[in-house]
Amino acid sequence: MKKLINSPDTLLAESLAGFGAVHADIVNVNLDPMFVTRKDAPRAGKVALISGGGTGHEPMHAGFVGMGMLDAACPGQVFTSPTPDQMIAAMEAVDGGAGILLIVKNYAGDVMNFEMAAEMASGPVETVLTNDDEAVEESTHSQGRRGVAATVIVEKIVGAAAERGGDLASLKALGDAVNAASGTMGVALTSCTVPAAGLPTFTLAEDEMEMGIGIHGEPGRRRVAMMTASAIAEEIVGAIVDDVKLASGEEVLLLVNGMGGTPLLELYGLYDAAARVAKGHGLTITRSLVGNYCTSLEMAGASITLTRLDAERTALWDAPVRTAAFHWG
Amino acid sequence: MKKLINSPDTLLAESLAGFGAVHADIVNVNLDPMFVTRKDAPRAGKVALISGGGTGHEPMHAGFVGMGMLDAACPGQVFTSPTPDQMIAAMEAVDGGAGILLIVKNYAGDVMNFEMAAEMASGPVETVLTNDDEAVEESTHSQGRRGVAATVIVEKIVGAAAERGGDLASLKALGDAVNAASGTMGVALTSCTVPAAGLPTFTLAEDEMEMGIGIHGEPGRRRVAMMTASAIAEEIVGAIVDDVKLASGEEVLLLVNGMGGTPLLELYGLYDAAARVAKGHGLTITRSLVGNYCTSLEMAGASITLTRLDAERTALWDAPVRTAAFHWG
Amino acid sequence: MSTETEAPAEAAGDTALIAALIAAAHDTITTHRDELSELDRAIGDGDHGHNMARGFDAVAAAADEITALPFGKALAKAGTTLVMKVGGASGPLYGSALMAAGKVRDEAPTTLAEVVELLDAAVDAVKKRGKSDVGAKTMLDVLVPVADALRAGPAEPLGTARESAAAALEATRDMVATKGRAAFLGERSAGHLDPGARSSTLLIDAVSAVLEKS
Amino acid sequence: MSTETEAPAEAAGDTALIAALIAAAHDTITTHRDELSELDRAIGDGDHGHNMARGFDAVAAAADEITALPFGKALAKAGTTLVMKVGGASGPLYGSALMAAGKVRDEAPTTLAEVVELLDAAVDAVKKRGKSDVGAKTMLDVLVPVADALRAGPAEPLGTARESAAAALEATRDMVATKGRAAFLGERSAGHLDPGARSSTLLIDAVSAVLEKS
Ligand SMILES: Nc1ncnc2c1ncn2[C@@H]1O[C@H](COP(=O)(O)OP(=O)(O)O)[C@@H](O)[C@H]1O
Ligand SMILES: Nc1ncnc2c1ncn2[C@@H]1O[C@H](COP(=O)(O)OP(=O)(O)O)[C@@H](O)[C@H]1O
Ligand SMILES: [Mg+2]
Ligand SMILES: [Mg+2]
Ligand SMILES: [Mg+2]
Ligand SMILES: [Mg+2]
Repeated sequence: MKKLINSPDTLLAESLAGFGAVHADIVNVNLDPMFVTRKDAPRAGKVALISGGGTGHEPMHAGFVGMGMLDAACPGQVFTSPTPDQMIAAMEAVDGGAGILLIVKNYAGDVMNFEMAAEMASGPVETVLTNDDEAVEESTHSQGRRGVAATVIVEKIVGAAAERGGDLASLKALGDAVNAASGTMGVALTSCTVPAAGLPTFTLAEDEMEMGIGIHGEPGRRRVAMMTASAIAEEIVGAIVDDVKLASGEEVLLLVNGMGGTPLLELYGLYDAAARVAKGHGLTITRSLVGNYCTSLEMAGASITLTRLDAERTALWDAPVRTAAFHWG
Repeated sequence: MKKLINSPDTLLAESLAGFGAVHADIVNVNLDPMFVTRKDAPRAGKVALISGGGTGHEPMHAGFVGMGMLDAACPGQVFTSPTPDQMIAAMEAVDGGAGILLIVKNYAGDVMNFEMAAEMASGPVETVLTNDDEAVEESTHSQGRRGVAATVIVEKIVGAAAERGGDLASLKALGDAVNAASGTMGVALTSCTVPAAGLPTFTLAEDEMEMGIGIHGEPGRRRVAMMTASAIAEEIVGAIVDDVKLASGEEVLLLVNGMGGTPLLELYGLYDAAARVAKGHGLTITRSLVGNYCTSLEMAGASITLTRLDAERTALWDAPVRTAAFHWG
Repeated sequence: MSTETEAPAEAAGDTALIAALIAAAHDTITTHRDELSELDRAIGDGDHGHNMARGFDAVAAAADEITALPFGKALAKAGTTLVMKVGGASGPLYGSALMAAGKVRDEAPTTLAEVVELLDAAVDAVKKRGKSDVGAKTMLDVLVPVADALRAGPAEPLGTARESAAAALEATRDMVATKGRAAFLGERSAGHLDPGARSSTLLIDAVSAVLEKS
Repeated sequence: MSTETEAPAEAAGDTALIAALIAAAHDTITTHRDELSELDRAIGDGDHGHNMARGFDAVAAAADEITALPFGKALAKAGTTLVMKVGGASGPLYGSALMAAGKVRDEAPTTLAEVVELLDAAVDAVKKRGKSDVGAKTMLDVLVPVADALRAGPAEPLGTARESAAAALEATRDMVATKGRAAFLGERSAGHLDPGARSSTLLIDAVSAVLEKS
């Protein structure tokens, strides 16, 4: 394992300290327990949005803390859910008296840890579970689908609605709706290496890729021979269109998200391919995003997300945001 | 070679088309010859800033085209200088009648191609050559130092000055001064693979890194055993402080730039280490930037840049910018 | 420990017992840390050993505080410590298990029936927290069979606990996971031991060894 | 071609000559594309063969237009085409060389002295454009020795060109580069042939072969 680090044990605290120093105009960083809050928290009368999850998906979630998006983020160890003490401390730091909305990716660890924190909280708490990963079969008796890159879109849209003064119930409903209107699937060309483990999570041959990869290196639908960008786009966009039931004529947001080790050059090329396929399905791409937003350490690969838009969601997507990773409007 | 592409031959055009579609609010993309201009070009009475260079350093340079930074960028083939026809077409598209400033990284190919274009141009043209790479010995009879990540800083600061109405001579002087006030050095943990070549440019053993790497995979100062983030920061910051003659008490911009394949998690950790070392030299870090800005395809590694700031440069750094990669103010 | 009713352990006795249990659990998790993560790498995300070690390091670090408590409160406190330190799925699961077991009574169990009572409370908490049950290829596939084996009142409860745990662990190999990260693999999760089942087996062995000596 | 003065080639003759030169140059660059990039991978950025091939593909594609021109204008047009298509360092260098040689006179050279004149003009242009000279481990370390060898008026100019080019190429192996990307390697550039020197050798061989047949 080669990484630009001092040691796996100190990496998180050092990285978070660096993040706090670079973005001191936007966030406050607390190191024990670890959580990141927007500079001007708490905002009286505003529902506080809190997300979190294992580290290794940067800029998600700390990079999305700030005006118009999250009030706080709780980073866990690499690929490991944060713990309730972090969440409780974050809740106390950002609670504006209007309730707390947790945005949680659907992994057993994250779900249970946030659940315990919510049980311990004093005020009203609601949770939006994201589960946009098309690679996993949805089924009632199982864990269900994973939350992946659409989490970013949920956080942006719900964050904008919270900034506008939406109440807890409506924000929860909006988050659930955006999640349901989204689908994602990813491919990996290489594995990532968890620093504490020191070894690649899996191995792929020089001509293989994993179709339907998870953002922690969980295996996907199947291992296949390398495909072209166009063939990948065709399979993924097709799967999402089917599952989310996107009909010809609908407006969508198209996100091509890098897993961390794939250069922008390729991501924009994959976007070009995905846009072509989406248009072939009759979709109108009215909003786009390309870059590394929901990553898997240094994994080479990418995911494609489609979210059904309407006028409200589009306006919320466009609404001003000031975070380390998103800055517009 | 595994890449998310259709073919090395179509990659550039597809990627640029994707870039143009995603950022249609900011840029126009021309595919034959290839160049990118800001949406509202030409700006009458404004000096036009044009940069360019081989593809593979994304978001540099096309990601820096827009209000407050570049008027145009000319992407060459991967790691290959663009050609004069692209530059001439770009000049014609953005010429506002106040002259053209070329910002060129010091590589033989880039220098000569931009030189030929400048010779063919009708109006006044000046050139700022960036050569911030501390890894290369400076010497009059040789090629001289490479232009690397400080190019981004030069483009931002000179771009802001151009937006404010600076004239050609003063912009050229400013660019030269910022370049001279900057030093950079990088490390590579893995090689990159040029798509057309299909093979890694070099190989490093599981415990080796290259200290002083160039942004095309050119070898650096020496090949060494893996170092910790702190030891890397110590060597690089020390080399820059010596060469740029940064004195205790001076204000600097600290840029930790990823080479493409290193996650933000590590880059922020390296920033923390570099900031510590810089402070140890008595420097005051008044501006910071961390991320992938001047990359080398999917290479794992990073560079550290220090630029001496003064009130004017700081104000120009903070000035509004609206490009695909930079958006603030 | 015998299968017969004994006098309740005294406070001092509890302290020693709790200290021994903490030390034994901490020791086995630390020793098998890499093995647990290795198992998790095959069907999960490779961190189970590190998660558990982080949690039991914290429990061991708080041993002075925990051993000063009555047995039930000590269990609960150890559970809270795990919850606050482990992260991942195993933290809330083992944490909720201990917290629930700690609520059953303040005194240490003195009969096999009381031990089973604690185990049942722990199992129920895991099921509730994990929204799962046996057959999903999780720690429940060790904890439930062990509780059941002890419920039958075997002559050699410690040996029975160890043997049923070992057999139950081995049985997770052929299961297809439907809960936790391994569920994302579907059929491909078969052929590997479940890491949480393995850590449960280790903890049962460690507890058995302590009780054998006490 | 002989070393003696001949009647100037007619327009039709020029067309055939130019066409043959284009075909031969295009052919050798295409054939050796990967070898050139391989050499460049060792001490540069691995694209020299691809750069040159892109350029000569364009020259070949424009052959109809180029062959219709007088010899000098044809050289210049081929040079412009290289400049506009190659990119990298070799584009402006080879391009400027051909553009300068094309300016010497409109007619094809008919004596060895006239050939040397063209070569000198080309060499001067490379030196000026590259701000370099012999000894920097570049194409100049082939072009200059070849021009010098021909200037001496050898009995077998084509053989001499080929032999001096081959020897000069080999001599670049031990040189330490001070220009171009290879300069960034310093001492480590020694031990490898210069890719631009190799492409110059290939082009000289190709031109010699055409002239041999004409
Ligand atoms: N829903 C659940 N119910 C019961 N046990 C579970 C559940 N989800 C996961 N587990 C157990 O947790 C173990 C994984 O723990 P760990 O690796 O520490 O957490 P994570 O999966 O979050 O990385 C699994 O091997 C399994 O035994
Ligand atoms: N300043 C220079 N003067 C003369 N020749 C040069 C100079 N710089 C580079 N070259 C030649 O160009 C060759 C490299 O060309 P190429 O690989 O196509 O361009 P790049 O270096 O831009 O990738 C070198 O091998 C060398 O022969
Ligand atoms: Mg985990
Ligand atoms: Mg090149
Ligand atoms: Mg795990
Ligand atoms: Mg080259």
